[in-house]
Amino acid sequence: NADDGEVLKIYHAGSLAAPMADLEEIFEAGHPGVNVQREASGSNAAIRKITELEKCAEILNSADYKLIPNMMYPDYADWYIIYASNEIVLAYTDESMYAEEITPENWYDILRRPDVSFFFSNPNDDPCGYRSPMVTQLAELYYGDDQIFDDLIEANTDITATEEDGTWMITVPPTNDLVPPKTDRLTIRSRSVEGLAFLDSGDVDYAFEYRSVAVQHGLNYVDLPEEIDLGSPDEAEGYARVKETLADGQILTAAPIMYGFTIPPCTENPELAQEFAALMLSEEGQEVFEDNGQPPIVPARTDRPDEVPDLLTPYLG
Amino acid sequence: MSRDWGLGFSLREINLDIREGEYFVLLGPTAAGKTLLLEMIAGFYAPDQGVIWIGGVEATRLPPEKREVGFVYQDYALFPHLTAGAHVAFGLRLRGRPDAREKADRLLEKLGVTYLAKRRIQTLSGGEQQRVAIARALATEPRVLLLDEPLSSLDLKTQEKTRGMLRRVQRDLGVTVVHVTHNQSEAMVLADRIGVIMDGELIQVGPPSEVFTRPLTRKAAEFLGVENILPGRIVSSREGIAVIDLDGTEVQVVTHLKDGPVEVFIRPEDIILSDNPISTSARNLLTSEVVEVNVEGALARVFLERGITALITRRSAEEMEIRPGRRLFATFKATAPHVIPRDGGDF
Amino acid sequence: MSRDWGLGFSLREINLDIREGEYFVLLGPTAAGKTLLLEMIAGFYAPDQGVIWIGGVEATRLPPEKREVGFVYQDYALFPHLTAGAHVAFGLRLRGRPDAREKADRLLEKLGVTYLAKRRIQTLSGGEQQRVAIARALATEPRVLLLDEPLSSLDLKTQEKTRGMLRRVQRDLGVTVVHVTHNQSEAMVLADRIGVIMDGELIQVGPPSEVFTRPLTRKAAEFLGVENILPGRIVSSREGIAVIDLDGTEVQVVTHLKDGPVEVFIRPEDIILSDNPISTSARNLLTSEVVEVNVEGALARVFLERGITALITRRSAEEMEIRPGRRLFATFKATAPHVIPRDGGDF
Amino acid sequence: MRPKGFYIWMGAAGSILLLFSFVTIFNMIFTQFLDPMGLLGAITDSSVLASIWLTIYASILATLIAVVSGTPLAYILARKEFPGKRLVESLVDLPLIVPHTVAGIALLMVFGSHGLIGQFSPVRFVDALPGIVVAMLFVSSPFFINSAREGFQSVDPRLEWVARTLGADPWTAFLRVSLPLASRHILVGAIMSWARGISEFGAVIVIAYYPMIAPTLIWDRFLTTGLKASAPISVLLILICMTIFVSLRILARGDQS
Amino acid sequence: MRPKGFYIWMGAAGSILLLFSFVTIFNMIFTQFLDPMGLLGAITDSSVLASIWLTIYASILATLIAVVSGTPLAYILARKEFPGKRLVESLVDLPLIVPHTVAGIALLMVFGSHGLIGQFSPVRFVDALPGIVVAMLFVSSPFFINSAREGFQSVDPRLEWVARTLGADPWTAFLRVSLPLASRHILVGAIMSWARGISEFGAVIVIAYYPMIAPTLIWDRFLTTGLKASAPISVLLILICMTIFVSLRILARGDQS
Ligand SMILES: Nc1ncnc2c1ncn2[C@@H]1O[C@H](COP(=O)(O)OP(=O)(O)OP(=O)(O)O)[C@@H](O)[C@H]1O
Ligand SMILES: Nc1ncnc2c1ncn2[C@@H]1O[C@H](COP(=O)(O)OP(=O)(O)OP(=O)(O)O)[C@@H](O)[C@H]1O
Ligand SMILES: [Mg+2]
Ligand SMILES: [Mg+2]
Repeated sequence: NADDGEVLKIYHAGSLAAPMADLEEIFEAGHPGVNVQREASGSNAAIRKITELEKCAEILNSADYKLIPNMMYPDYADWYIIYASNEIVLAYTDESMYAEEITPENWYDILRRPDVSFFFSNPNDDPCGYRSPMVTQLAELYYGDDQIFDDLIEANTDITATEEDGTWMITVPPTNDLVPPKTDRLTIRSRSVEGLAFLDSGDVDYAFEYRSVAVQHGLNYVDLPEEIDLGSPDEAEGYARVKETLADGQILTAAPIMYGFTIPPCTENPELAQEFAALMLSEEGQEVFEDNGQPPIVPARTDRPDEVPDLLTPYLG
Repeated sequence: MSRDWGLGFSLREINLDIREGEYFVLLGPTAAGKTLLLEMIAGFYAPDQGVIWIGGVEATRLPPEKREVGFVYQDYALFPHLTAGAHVAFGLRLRGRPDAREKADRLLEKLGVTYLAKRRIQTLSGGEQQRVAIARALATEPRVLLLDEPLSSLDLKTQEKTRGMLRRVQRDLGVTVVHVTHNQSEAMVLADRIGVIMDGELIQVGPPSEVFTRPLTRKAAEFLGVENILPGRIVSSREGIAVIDLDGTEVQVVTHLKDGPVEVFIRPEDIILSDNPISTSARNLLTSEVVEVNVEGALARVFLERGITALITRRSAEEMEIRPGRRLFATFKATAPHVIPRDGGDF
Repeated sequence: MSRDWGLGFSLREINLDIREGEYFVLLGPTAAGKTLLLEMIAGFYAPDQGVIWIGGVEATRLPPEKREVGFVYQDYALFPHLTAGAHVAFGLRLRGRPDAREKADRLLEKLGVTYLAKRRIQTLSGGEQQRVAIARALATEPRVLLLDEPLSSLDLKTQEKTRGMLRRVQRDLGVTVVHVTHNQSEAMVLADRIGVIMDGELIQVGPPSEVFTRPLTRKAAEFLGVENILPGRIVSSREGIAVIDLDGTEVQVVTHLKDGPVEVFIRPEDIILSDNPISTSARNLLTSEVVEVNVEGALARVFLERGITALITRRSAEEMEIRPGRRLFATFKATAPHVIPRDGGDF
Repeated sequence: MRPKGFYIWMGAAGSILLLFSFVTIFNMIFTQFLDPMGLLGAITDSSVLASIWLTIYASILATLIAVVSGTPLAYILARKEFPGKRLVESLVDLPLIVPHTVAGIALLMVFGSHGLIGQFSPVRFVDALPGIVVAMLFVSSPFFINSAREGFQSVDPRLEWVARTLGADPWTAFLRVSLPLASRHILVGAIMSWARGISEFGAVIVIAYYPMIAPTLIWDRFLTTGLKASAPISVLLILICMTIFVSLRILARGDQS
Repeated sequence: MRPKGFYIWMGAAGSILLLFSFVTIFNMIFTQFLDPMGLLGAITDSSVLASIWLTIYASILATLIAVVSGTPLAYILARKEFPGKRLVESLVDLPLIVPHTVAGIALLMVFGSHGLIGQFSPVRFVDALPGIVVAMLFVSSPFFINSAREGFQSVDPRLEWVARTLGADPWTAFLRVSLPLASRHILVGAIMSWARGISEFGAVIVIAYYPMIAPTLIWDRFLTTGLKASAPISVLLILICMTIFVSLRILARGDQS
C-alpha cells in the first residue's frame, strides 16, 4: 500500500529494470512496510528528474557512472559507487533477416545488406546510444575493415568519425539535436529499451543492446568479441582509442561499461537508501546482477571514499 | 396512398386527384398530417403503399429534383447563408441558366420586392421572407406549387394582401397550387376546391361552398365552424323535404334522408335574428332568449338558448339592441341546414 | 419608461397605467415590442429610464421572483423535464406549501385538464400545453398575469373556447391580465381596455370601441383594419358637424375639427349597401360600382370604386345578388367616420 | 427519393476514418485474444487491477472537480457577455494545444514540492494521487467545459425567467431548471473528460510516476518485459473502459429521445 | 433583477478551474520572459523552427484527412438511422480512451514496416511524416467528427429538401446547402482537432521519433540539456500555436453573429 509505510524511490536506467525488480522483491521481503518504487527511464532522464525537475529519489542508478560526476556534481551528488558491468551485443529475433546466418564474424556484413534494418538509441540521450557507434568504430579496428563505420553509421546518419594520431573521434553533429537517420535501414529512439518494441514488431532486424537486456527479454544475440563489446575492464586501453563528441560538446572516451549509483543528498530517507545500496553490493545482490547478465564488479569502487556512508564502505575495495 | 410514420401517426388511404391549374386548399386542424401529405407529394417521404402521379408521369419513385414541384414551408425554410436574390436564382443556376440573375430579378419585381435582392435573409420581415420563398419556388417554373400554411404567421392586414397576390400569381402562371391551411376563411377565399383532412384521413373533397355547407361528418362540421350541431329525428319525409323533430320543435329541411336519428348542422351566419316573426312558407321559426353577445370585430356572435349560435354584423346587433335576456325570433331557410345520419341513440 | 436594446430597437416613453383587476390587451403588429414590454413588466429586463409600479409597490429594481407576476409565453415555455402536474406545483413547492400537489390538481381541474397531471410535456397538444402554462402561472396567485399571444398558435375553434376560458378565469380570480396580441378581433372580444403599440411606441390607450372606431394615426388605423382611408378637406363646420369634400362628393361627419385637410376613416362594416337610396337626414349617400366581391367565411368583402370597401354578411351579398359591375348605393352615418387632420397637401 | 448512390459514396468516404480506428484498435485486441493466457495473467495480477482501478478512480476525481468548478464557468460563458470573455474562452481551450509533457513539466513547476503552489501546500502532489488528478484535470477540463456550455446554451433563458416569476431565486432557477435541462450535455461532457483523463500519459508521468496509473504501468511493463507483458494490460484496460464508456454514452443518449 | 450575488458565486466557483489553467500555463511563460535570451536562442535555432513548423504542418495534414473523411461520416451520423449506429458512434469516440502510448504501439502494429497495413504500403510510416500524421489523426479524429456532426444536426433537413425541389441532386444539396451551413461547426471541429494534434506526444514518439515534432524535440532537449534548453521551445510553441488558435477561434466565432 503506497500511502502508509516508508517509500524508497529508485530512479534507474532502463537496462537495470530486471535486476532492480528482483532486488525490490528481496528488499521488501526483508523490510516489511517499506515500499520500493522504481522509475525506469534513460539514465539522463533519471538524472534530469533530480537536477531539473527538483524531484528526488533515494537511489539514482545510472548505466554509466560518469554521468553522475558530469551531471550531478556538486549540488545533487557527492560520490558514486561503481558496482556492475555489462556489454554491448547485437540482439535479434528468430524472425530477423538472416537470423540463421549471423555470427560474431559476419554481423557487420549482414548489417550492411540493404534489406536489413537495425537500431540503436540516441547517443545524446542514452549511454547505450553513444556506445553503439563506439562499438562500430572499434569493430573497424578489430576486423581490419575500414568501411564498417562508414557503411553502418555514416551512411545512415550525420555522425562522422575521423582519425588523428591513432585515436578516432566520432562526432555527433552539434547543430541538430538529433541524428536523424538518413535511410530507412536505421531506427533511432530515445532509449535503448525502446528498440525492443521494434524487434517485436519486426520493424528492425537487429538492435544494439546491453547483453543484460537481451538476456532478460529472451532475445537471441550476437556475442561480440571482448575487444569491441565495451564489457571487459581488461580491454580498457584498447577501447580508449575511440572518443566521441556529443551534440552538447561533451567528449567521451570509450571505456568499459560500468554501472554506478549514488544516494542524492536530497533524499528524505538516507538510512533506508543505504540499506538498499548495501543489498545491491552484498553477495545476494551480486548474484542478482550475475543472473541478469550484468556481472558485478567486486569489490565495488568509489571516487570519494570519504564521502561514502559508513554502511557501504565494507563493500568497497 | 398511405404511409405509417411509426410513433402513432400515419396517413391512411389518401385518394386525391388534384386538377391541373387548380387552386386546391388542404384544410385540417393541427397535427392532421397536412404537412406530411405535402412532403409526400414533393417526394421527401415515400408512401408505404400507393402511387403518386404528377402531370401524367408516375412520380412515386422519382426523387424530389425530378418532380417539378415548388415547396414553400410555413416558416419559409430559407437558406440562412444566401441573399434574397441568390435564393431566387438558386434553382435557375442549377439548371445552368446564364440569365439566372436577370430572371430572378424579374420575379422579385413581379412580387414587388426588387429592393430585397441584395439583402441577407436574416434582416427580412416575415412578409418579405414569404415573398422570397414564393419567388424561389416559382423561379424554376414548377408544375405544382406546394404551400404549407403560407399565411399563418402574418398579421391580418398582410394576410389579406398576400391572398390576392397568391391568386394573381397562380392565374398568371397557370401553375397548380396545393395550399395547406388550418384557417377556414383562408380556404374559403382562395380555393377552387377544398380537401378536408383530419387525423391522417382525407374526409371530404369539394368546392368551398359545398364543403362548408355540407360537411360529411360531425367532427368535420365542428372543425369547419358549424357551431349549431343539433341532434334530431326525422318525423316524416316527402319530396326531398323532411320534417325533423329538434328537441320538441319541428322544422322543415331539404334532405335526401328518409328517417332515423340525424344530426342537423346549421352555420351560425345562416340564422337570421328578428324582433318579429318573419312569415315565409320556406322558413323555419324558433323563438329563443339571448344568453350572451360577443362582439368580434365587424361581427357579433349571439348565443341563444338550446345551444344555438347566430352570427350577425355588429351593426345589426347594435341597431336591434340585442343583449342578454331579450327574446328573439331565429329564422333559417329549409335549405340552410345540412343533415347527416346520427349513430347511436338520442342524447 | 424606456429602454434601448441596441441593434436598432428600443421601447420609447411607454407611459401606461393598468388598473387593478382589468383585462388589458396590448395590440400591435409583429416586432412592435410587445413581448419586450411584457418582459420588462415581469422584470427580465430593466428599463434604462423610468419606473414600474405593481400594486402600489415600486418594482423597478425588484427581481422577477418578488414581483408577483405570472408569465405565459406565446410558445408556453414549459419545462421539458417536468410533468404537467409538476409544472403547476412548481411555484407552490418553492413557497414550501405542503398542499402543493393538491392545489395543483385543483387548478388543473378548474381548467378541465385533470387527466394531464402525470403526462410529460412533450406529449401534449398545443391547446393542452397552453392550459398547463396558464395553470402554472396562476398557481402562485400572482397580482398580474402576463399573456404573450396565448392564442395565436391555436386553431380557430380552440381559440374561441380559450377566449371564454381566459375571461372566466380572470373574473373568478380577480387577477389583472395583460394580454399581448396582434389580432384585432381577439383584442375586441377580450379587452376591458386596449393599448396599441407600434414600433416601440404606445400610440393609443382606450376601450375597444374607441380604439377601433377612433384610431389616432393613419398607421394605427391601417393596422386596426380601417380599410377606407379617404383624404378629404373640411368645407364648412357647424355645431360639431363638418361638411367634408371627399374627392368631389360632400359628406357630413361628426367631428370637432374645424378646417384643413383631413383623413376620413370608415370601417368597412359601417358601410351599408343597398339597391335603392335610403333617405335619412343623418346619412351620407354615395353611388358606386362593384369592382370585386370576396367571400370570406360568413362575410363578404365588397370592393367598390374610389377605393371604398364594405363588409357585409355572405347571406346579404347572396340575397342582394351583388356581383362586379352592379351599381349600388353606399350609405354611412355621420357618426361612423373618424376624422384626423392630415399633414401635407392633397394627394 | 432514396438517394442510394449519394449515401453509398458518403459512407465510403466516411468509412476510411472509421476503418482506421477500427483496424488499429481491434488488431490489438484480436491479437491478444490469440493469447488468452496472457490476458488471464493480467486479470489475475493484482497490481494490474490496482492500476486500472486507480486510473478510473483518478479520472473520476478529476472529472468531479471539472464538474463542480466547470459547470458554473460553463453557465456564465453560456449566459453572460462580459469584457474579456474571448480571453476566458481561449484560456479554457488552451490546455488543448499544450504538449502533454510540457503540461506535465508546467504542472510540476506549480505543484512540485518547490513549486509556486506546491511549496505551501500541505497536500503532496508529486508521486501522489493529487498529482495524477491535477494532470488529468488539466488535459480534460476543456472537454467538460465546452460540452456543458453547449448544454446551457441550448436551454432557453426564458425558462429560467418563467421560473423566476414563479418565485425561484437565481439559484433555485439554476438548480431546478437549467441544470436538469443541461444534464445530458453535462453528462456527455463528464464522460468525455473522464475518457480523456484515462488516456493521459505524458503529463501524468512527469508529475506522478507513482502510484502507477495503467498507462504508466503499461509503459513500464513494455520497457522492462516487452510487448508480451504490456499488451494484455492495454487490452484489459481498453475493454474495461470501453464497456464503461459505451454504457455511459448509451445512457446519455437514451435521455435524448 | 440583477442577481449580482448569484453571478459572483458562480464566477468564484468557475474561476477555480480557470485560475488553475492560467497559473499553470502562465507561470511557465512568465518565468521564460525573465530569460529573454533563451527565447531568442530558440527563435533563431533553425531546428526548433523546423520542428514547430513540422508539428503545425503534420497536424494540419491530419486535420485535412479528418475533414475529408470525417465530414461525410459526420453527415451520415447526423442524418441517418441505421442498425449498428450506436456501435459506429462508439467507435468514433473510442480513440479518446486509448492511452497514448498504447495508441502508438497499436499504430506501430498496423503501420509498422511489418504491420498489418505497413507491410503492403509503398509509403513508409515509421519515422516519417505519414507516421506522425496517423498518430495525430488517431487521437484527434473524435473531436472533428463530433463537432461536424453537431453542425449537420443543426441544419434543418428541410433546407436540403427544399433545395432538392429546386433541382439539386443530393450532392448539390449537400455542397450548396448543408456544408456551408455547417461550416462554422466544421471549422471549430477542425481547429480543435488541429490543437489536439499539436499537443500529442505519447503516440507520436512510438511510431515516429523522427522527424522530430516540437513536443518530441522539447522532451529530447530536456533530456540532453535540461529545462534551460527545453523551456524556451515550449514557450515558443505555445505562443505561436496560441496565436493561431485564438485567431482561428475568433474567426470561427465571428461567423456566428
Ligand atoms: N418525421 C415524422 N415522423 C413521425 N411522426 C411525424 C413526423 N413528422 C410529423 N409527425 C407527426 O405526424 C403528425 C402530423 O404532422 P403534420 O406536420 O403533418 O401535421 P400538420 O397537419 O401539418 O399540423 P400543423 O398544422 O400543426 O402544421 C403529428 O402528430 C406529428 O407529430
Ligand atoms: N434581446 C433582444 N435584444 C435586442 N433586440 C431584441 C431583443 N429581443 C427582441 N428584439 C427586437 O426587438 C423588436 C421587438 O421584439 P418583440 O419580441 O417585443 O416584438 P413583438 O411585438 O413581441 O412581435 P411578435 O408579434 O412578432 O412577437 C424586434 O425587432 C426584435 O428583433
Ligand atoms: Mg404543418
Ligand atoms: Mg412577441
